[in-house]
Amino acid sequence: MLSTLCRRSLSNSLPHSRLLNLLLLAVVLGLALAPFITSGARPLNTAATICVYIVLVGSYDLLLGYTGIVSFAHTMFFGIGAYGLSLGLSSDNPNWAGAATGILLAVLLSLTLALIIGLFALRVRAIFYSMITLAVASSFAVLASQLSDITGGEDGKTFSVPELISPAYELFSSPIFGRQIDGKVICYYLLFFSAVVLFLLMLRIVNSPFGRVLQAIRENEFRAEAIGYRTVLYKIAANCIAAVLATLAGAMMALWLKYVGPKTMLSFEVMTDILLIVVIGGMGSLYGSIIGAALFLVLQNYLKTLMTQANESLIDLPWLAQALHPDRWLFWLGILFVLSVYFFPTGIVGKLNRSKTVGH
Amino acid sequence: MNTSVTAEANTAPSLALAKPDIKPLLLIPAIALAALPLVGSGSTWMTLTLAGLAMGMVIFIIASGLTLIFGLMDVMNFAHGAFIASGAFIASMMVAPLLSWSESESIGLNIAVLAIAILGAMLVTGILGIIFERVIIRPVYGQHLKQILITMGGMIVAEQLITMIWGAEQIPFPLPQVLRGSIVLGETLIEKYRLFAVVIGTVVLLSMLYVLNRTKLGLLIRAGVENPEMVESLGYRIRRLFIAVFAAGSALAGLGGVMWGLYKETVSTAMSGELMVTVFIVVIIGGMGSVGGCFISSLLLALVANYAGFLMPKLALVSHILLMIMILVWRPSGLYTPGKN
Amino acid sequence: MIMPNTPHDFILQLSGVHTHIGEYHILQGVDLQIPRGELFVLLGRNGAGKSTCLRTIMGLWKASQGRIQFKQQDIHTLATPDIARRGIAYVTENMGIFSALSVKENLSLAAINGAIDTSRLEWIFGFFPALKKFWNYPAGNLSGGQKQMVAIARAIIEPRELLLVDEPSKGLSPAIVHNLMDAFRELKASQTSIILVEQNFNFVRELGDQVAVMDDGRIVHHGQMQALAKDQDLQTRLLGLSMDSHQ
Amino acid sequence: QDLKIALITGKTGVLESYAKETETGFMMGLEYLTGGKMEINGRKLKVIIKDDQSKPDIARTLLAEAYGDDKVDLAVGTTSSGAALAMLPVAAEYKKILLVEPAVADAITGDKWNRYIFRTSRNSMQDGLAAASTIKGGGSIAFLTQDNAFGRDAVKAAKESLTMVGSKANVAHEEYAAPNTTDFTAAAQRIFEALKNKPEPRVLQIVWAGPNPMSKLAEMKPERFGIALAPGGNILPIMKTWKAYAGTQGTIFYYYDFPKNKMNDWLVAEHNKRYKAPPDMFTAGGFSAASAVYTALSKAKSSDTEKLITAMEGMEFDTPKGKMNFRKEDHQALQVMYHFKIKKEQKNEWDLLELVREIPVTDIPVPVKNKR
Amino acid sequence: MIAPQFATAQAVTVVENKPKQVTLSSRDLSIRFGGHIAVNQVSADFHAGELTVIVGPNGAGKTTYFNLLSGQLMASTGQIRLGEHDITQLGAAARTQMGIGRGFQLTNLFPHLSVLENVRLAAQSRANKGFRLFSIWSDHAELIERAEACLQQVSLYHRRHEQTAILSHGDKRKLEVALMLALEPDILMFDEPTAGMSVDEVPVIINLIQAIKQDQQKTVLLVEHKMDVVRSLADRIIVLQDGCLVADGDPSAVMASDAVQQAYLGKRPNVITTREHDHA
Ligand SMILES: Nc1ncnc2c1ncn2[C@@H]1O[C@H](COP(=O)(O)OP(=O)(O)OP(=O)(O)O)[C@@H](O)[C@H]1O
Ligand SMILES: Nc1ncnc2c1ncn2[C@@H]1O[C@H](COP(=O)(O)OP(=O)(O)OP(=O)(O)O)[C@@H](O)[C@H]1O
Ligand SMILES: [Mg+2]
Ligand SMILES: [Mg+2]
Repeated sequence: MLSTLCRRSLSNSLPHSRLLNLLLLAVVLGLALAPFITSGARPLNTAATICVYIVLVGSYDLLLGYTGIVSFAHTMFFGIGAYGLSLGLSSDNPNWAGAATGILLAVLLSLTLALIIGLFALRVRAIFYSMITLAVASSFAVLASQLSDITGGEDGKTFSVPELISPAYELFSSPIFGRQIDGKVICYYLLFFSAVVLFLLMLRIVNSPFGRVLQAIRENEFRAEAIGYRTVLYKIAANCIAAVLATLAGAMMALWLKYVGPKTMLSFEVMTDILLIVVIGGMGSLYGSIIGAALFLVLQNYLKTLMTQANESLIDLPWLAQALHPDRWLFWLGILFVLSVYFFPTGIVGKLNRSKTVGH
Repeated sequence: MNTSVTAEANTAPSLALAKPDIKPLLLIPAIALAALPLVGSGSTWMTLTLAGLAMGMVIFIIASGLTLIFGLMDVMNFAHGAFIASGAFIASMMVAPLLSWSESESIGLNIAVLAIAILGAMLVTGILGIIFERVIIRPVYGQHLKQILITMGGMIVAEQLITMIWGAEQIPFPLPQVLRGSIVLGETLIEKYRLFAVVIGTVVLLSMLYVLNRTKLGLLIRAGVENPEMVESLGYRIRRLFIAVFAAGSALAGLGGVMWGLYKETVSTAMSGELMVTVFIVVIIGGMGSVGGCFISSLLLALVANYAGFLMPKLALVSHILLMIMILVWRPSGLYTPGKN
Repeated sequence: MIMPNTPHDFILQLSGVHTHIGEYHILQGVDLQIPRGELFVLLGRNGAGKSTCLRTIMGLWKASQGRIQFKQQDIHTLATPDIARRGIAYVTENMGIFSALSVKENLSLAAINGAIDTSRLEWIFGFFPALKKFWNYPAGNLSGGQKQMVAIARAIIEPRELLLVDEPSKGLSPAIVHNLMDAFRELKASQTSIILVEQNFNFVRELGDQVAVMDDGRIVHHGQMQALAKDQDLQTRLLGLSMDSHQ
Repeated sequence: QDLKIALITGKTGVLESYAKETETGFMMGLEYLTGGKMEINGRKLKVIIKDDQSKPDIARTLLAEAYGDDKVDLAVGTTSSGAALAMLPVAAEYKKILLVEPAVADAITGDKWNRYIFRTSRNSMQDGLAAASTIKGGGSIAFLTQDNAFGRDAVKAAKESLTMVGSKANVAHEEYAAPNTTDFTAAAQRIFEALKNKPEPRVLQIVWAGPNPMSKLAEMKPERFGIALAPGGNILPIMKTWKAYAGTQGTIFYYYDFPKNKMNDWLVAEHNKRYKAPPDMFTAGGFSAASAVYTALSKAKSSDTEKLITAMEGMEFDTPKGKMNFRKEDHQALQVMYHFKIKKEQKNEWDLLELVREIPVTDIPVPVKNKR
Repeated sequence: MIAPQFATAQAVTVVENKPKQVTLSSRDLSIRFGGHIAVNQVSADFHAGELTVIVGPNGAGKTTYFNLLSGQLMASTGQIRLGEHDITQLGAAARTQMGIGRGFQLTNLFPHLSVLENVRLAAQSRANKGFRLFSIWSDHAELIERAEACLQQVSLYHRRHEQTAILSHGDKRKLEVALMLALEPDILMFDEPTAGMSVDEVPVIINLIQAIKQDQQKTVLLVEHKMDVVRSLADRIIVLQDGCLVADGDPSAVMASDAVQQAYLGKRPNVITTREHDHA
């Protein structure tokens, strides 16, 4: 009974590899219990970011891995969600109604933009589509920094959140399992459960008949059209779905950070991070976004600490020490990335899940 | 709505029957003339136009390597920027001990410095290109998605390596004495450096056109991208050709780096990212890998940026992007499609 | 099987060739001797391994075991371009057209020793007039049959000692098939050896000197064409159908 | 128990080179002040260095981590103004001191300020006032800046400064160019057209974050129209390329050769010895921050936040630029600035500027703008 | 049926005996690629329960004509009707959904999906379930069964779980046919279905087409160069040459016409005919 329910909520698509399942279980349990098995600001922050990125990267994979569309406008939608929420909350008395309105308007804006870009651009060659989205996204970033009265310009802006999830709020007077249940923890669980719901939704979409059509389009768009699928409609639909999900991820991120700004939400670096995660995790498999996001963000947050130690112990070998200098963490990430495109073209999930995966 | 994408592609007029297409070329004088009444003052217009055309040449030099690689091998090399930066760093390193030559009044010494900078940078970036092709690009020929991804990875690594080697500080890269200053004719002014850029740009353009149109090389590489196995079955060592093209493209990036570094008179790691969007836009609106298209679009872009900057600075924020969208609406696959001219 | 030829008359010899593609074991010990100046026919059902065999000779798949000799010299260790330059031309089953290039450019790439020889070109135009008509046309826009013509023309634009031809007649109209047969006759007359994979019985019966039949990655029959053409039982056993029941 | 200080800078990313200078300066400052012992009041001093990659969200997280997980006594940072602004509420949340260095945005000690914020770096207004004090007479001024919040604020501050110092100069033109502009021909032509018939002296003041377009403008020969350039100071590697424009004047907040005091002498000598180059602007900034921290901790004799605030409000401390003091109202360190001229005869590769005048604090009457 | 006015004298005039329901028709259909007119003013009606073979030299415009009918290309001029509807402006997908199915001359499949998934996608399109976003694909067992049945018909069932990319050429051709079957179209257009298929498989496909032909609701169009296949299947033959329709009518009459004999079968009619008769 329970296992059927479980299977169905995972849309019958549990990976075939035992190791992979264990890994996934570990990550999900880790995230579910993060406030209680860790202490301090950084681990919780890492966990929250992982939750957001699972949604963000998953929605991007819908485009990249499943439909074969390379878009650089994903951060734009992410940003719209974040700014939407921040505007909704930027009154003196931030409340949930404001947040909901902000998110709703952001979703509507994203949908409209996705539709327009899709109608205009999805009919051209793939590489052009990428470039056009790149251009649109960078114009949007310019716009955001020009409208500094509402967006805070280059510097971005901080805002406060409803009482329930603000750090000062405490649910119980004493700590539970060694952790004070404050607004931060409540906010974390809000993100965690949103991520779970959105992830299951995406899983269902990619395993639906619709999801299979997207794969067909990725494989051979011309042929998909010839067997009766109006590929433009499907691509636009995929684009819109991905945009909405990215918007929601943006709202989640802003809610957690209580800050919005172009560097955090709109920059090309965020886009690179998304790409890195999709590829390392495994394109065309949503589970890849879980593994990828967890691995990448843990590395991003802790690689430097590791490197500091390595660097100090290698002080006698100046050149190697230089390469292992914590400031060069991006170098190692880049190498990891190249190697993973090289050796795990299907990402970690693809590698572990060699037999029939979602993609095939 | 109903026309399928492929059908549109297929109904494009027959390539064999196309006449030389000069409309894009005419766009340049058209835009310049249209700007004249708006700008008003003749000398200002002249200064803007000359500066724009020359800056277009610089952009062309920087973009030419990318076009070459993209057009012939269908590889979108996101790491091109890193080659540009390395070219500039290498050149600045080579000329650093020759500061007195470049400051000297002797034109001969000045030219020697320039030659050393350019040739040195091109040589080293060419070699780097070969390495890059071997370890990064080779496994992913013909796979667009992976190319985008792996070259982005390559870009990150290369940029970090540059920072590791040269540090994050800006390094001065002074212009040799001959190229300093400007020539003033009445109220019109043109920087000497820009004249130099025009000369180098023309050399690059002509030699690329020659190699691609007068030799089998261009054909072979395009064939090799579509079907490397067939080209090998015909008896060509396509891998070596790919390497050669990649090396040439990277060397051109190195040259672009020198030109850009000389223009800015400083060299920094930021250089690699600075122009990339511009260069991508140039390559896109020029038409995939068409050298002529790339040339025209570089000039257009720089001219439009100058006019927009003068007439309406706000517009200059997005002038590149507007230009791109307008051109793609006019010609959805860019100004020229390769093979067409 | 007793072969009348001495080893020196063989232009190509395969002995115990195995080919693996990834985890699949496709060729499972192929032995073939191709006599010089003859047209050798390779038959077999879909998926028997005929194309794999040609690709292995060309070095496009690497033989995992066994030996391939061209003019008494090992070529299985060489890279494809070197194999080609020893004098082997190849027509692939999917034609391998360079679609962005014109017909002319397709052919001029095939002329690796320099410019196209005009008299030979006229000779080819005689068989495939369409090529002349569409000389400057992008090859990707040609019809299926016309592409097939380009693929064949590319292989014969310069003289080669050995041609590997994978199903050349598919998609060609009957008239052109006849021209193609003439072309092969003339090539044979000029001492060109040919390995032909073909499903068109008419074609192979007229032209074939020797024949081998493949099944499941192995050679299951090897002999004279005439003998096979006469033996209906053997045909049915090897190919599932007799040549005469289906023309 | 150890004293813990977090130093947050943008060590990787676009501002990498600035951040490195800050870190060097800060560490050298502590070294100098503690006499190499790294102890204050007998307590060992521990500096935890963090890299925010110039990203505001990371800066926030790192600051929270520093206060919450590392339990630092106070934090210093950061390079990017955006990141610094995002950090301010975190200090209030944790009720710990944040000493801002070297971010310049006015809002840090303006409307985004809270009582836990102190700043050793100068703010944009101080830059503006210093520049304005050099053009007190009549004439015409044009501004060239970036078309973003930074640029607009800077011009606003500059114009305000002009009125405040009672300059008679007239603002003839404000040119906002796209932040990523590389070709300044169009901007220059607009400025020339706007300025060329205005009363002399004609000054073009350049306010630009990042590599300064000074040399590009100089190549356009503004002297044809009697226009003088007034660049803001910049880091040494950039000013090195200005050699050809000898005589050009501007203002800067630190140049190693200008201040004459013991602390600066040590800094210049040590820095030259260790890094084969003189200290730069942000090195001095880091040094000043270290001095503020040292002075405050010594004076408060405790690392309790409230005691520190009491000690620091109005506190005077030594820096390589001489004495600074934290104004009580907005915790901004008031400091001198320098009016410079590009040298013609340079003795070595780093001999770039000559001092026209040290602009005293009294000439830089920064208004208090926070809502205290 | 209207005989095209430009049909040459040798062209066979149309023999029309029993009135049949016209399902698909083209009127003055042309397409021009630059200066080249690939299909020139072709008018033809196709009927339910009838199998029309289209023959013609290479480059005559057969595939292009198919592309026009099925919407892969848009006509420069002319009109296409499907039953009551003018479909000239519709795209390929819409036409497929209206019941026009076609196979491609040059194999065109989803290379990295399994053989079964290729066919299943076609069945799913037929069932119009592409926009089901929230159900699980494997819950639609009927589509999988349908796909398996189609694979059985072309004897590819045993390879259903393999990746399409690794199929041999002939097997890909079979899959191409299976894809069309899964679409259950009313109008089936085969473009040289047997090219590259091994001799023992050709009868399988011929029997399959024969069976489809029995269904009086189906209209079948077939491009084929193998004369024995043409002879065994054709109810009617259309000849295209240089884009023009030059003959249309009863198979034996059309085949006997000089135009076909010379332009299509070869310039040495005597040689051909003897061989043709030998094995007839
Ligand atoms: N890339 C590949 N990877 C794995 N198996 C392959 C690959 N290419 C072909 N095969 C398999 O190898 C076997 C032989 O294929 P091959 O193409 O040689 O057959 P063939 O005899 O030429 O058939 P056909 O007459 O259909 O062209 C087939 O079973 C095919 O599925
Ligand atoms: N997209 C296209 N662009 C330009 N010309 C084309 C295009 N498609 C087809 N043609 C031309 O139209 C003509 C007809 O081609 P089509 O493919 O219809 O021939 P076909 O009758 O199917 O021949 P075959 O028997 O060889 O398959 C050919 O000359 C071809 O070159
Ligand atoms: Mg085959
Ligand atoms: Mg055809």
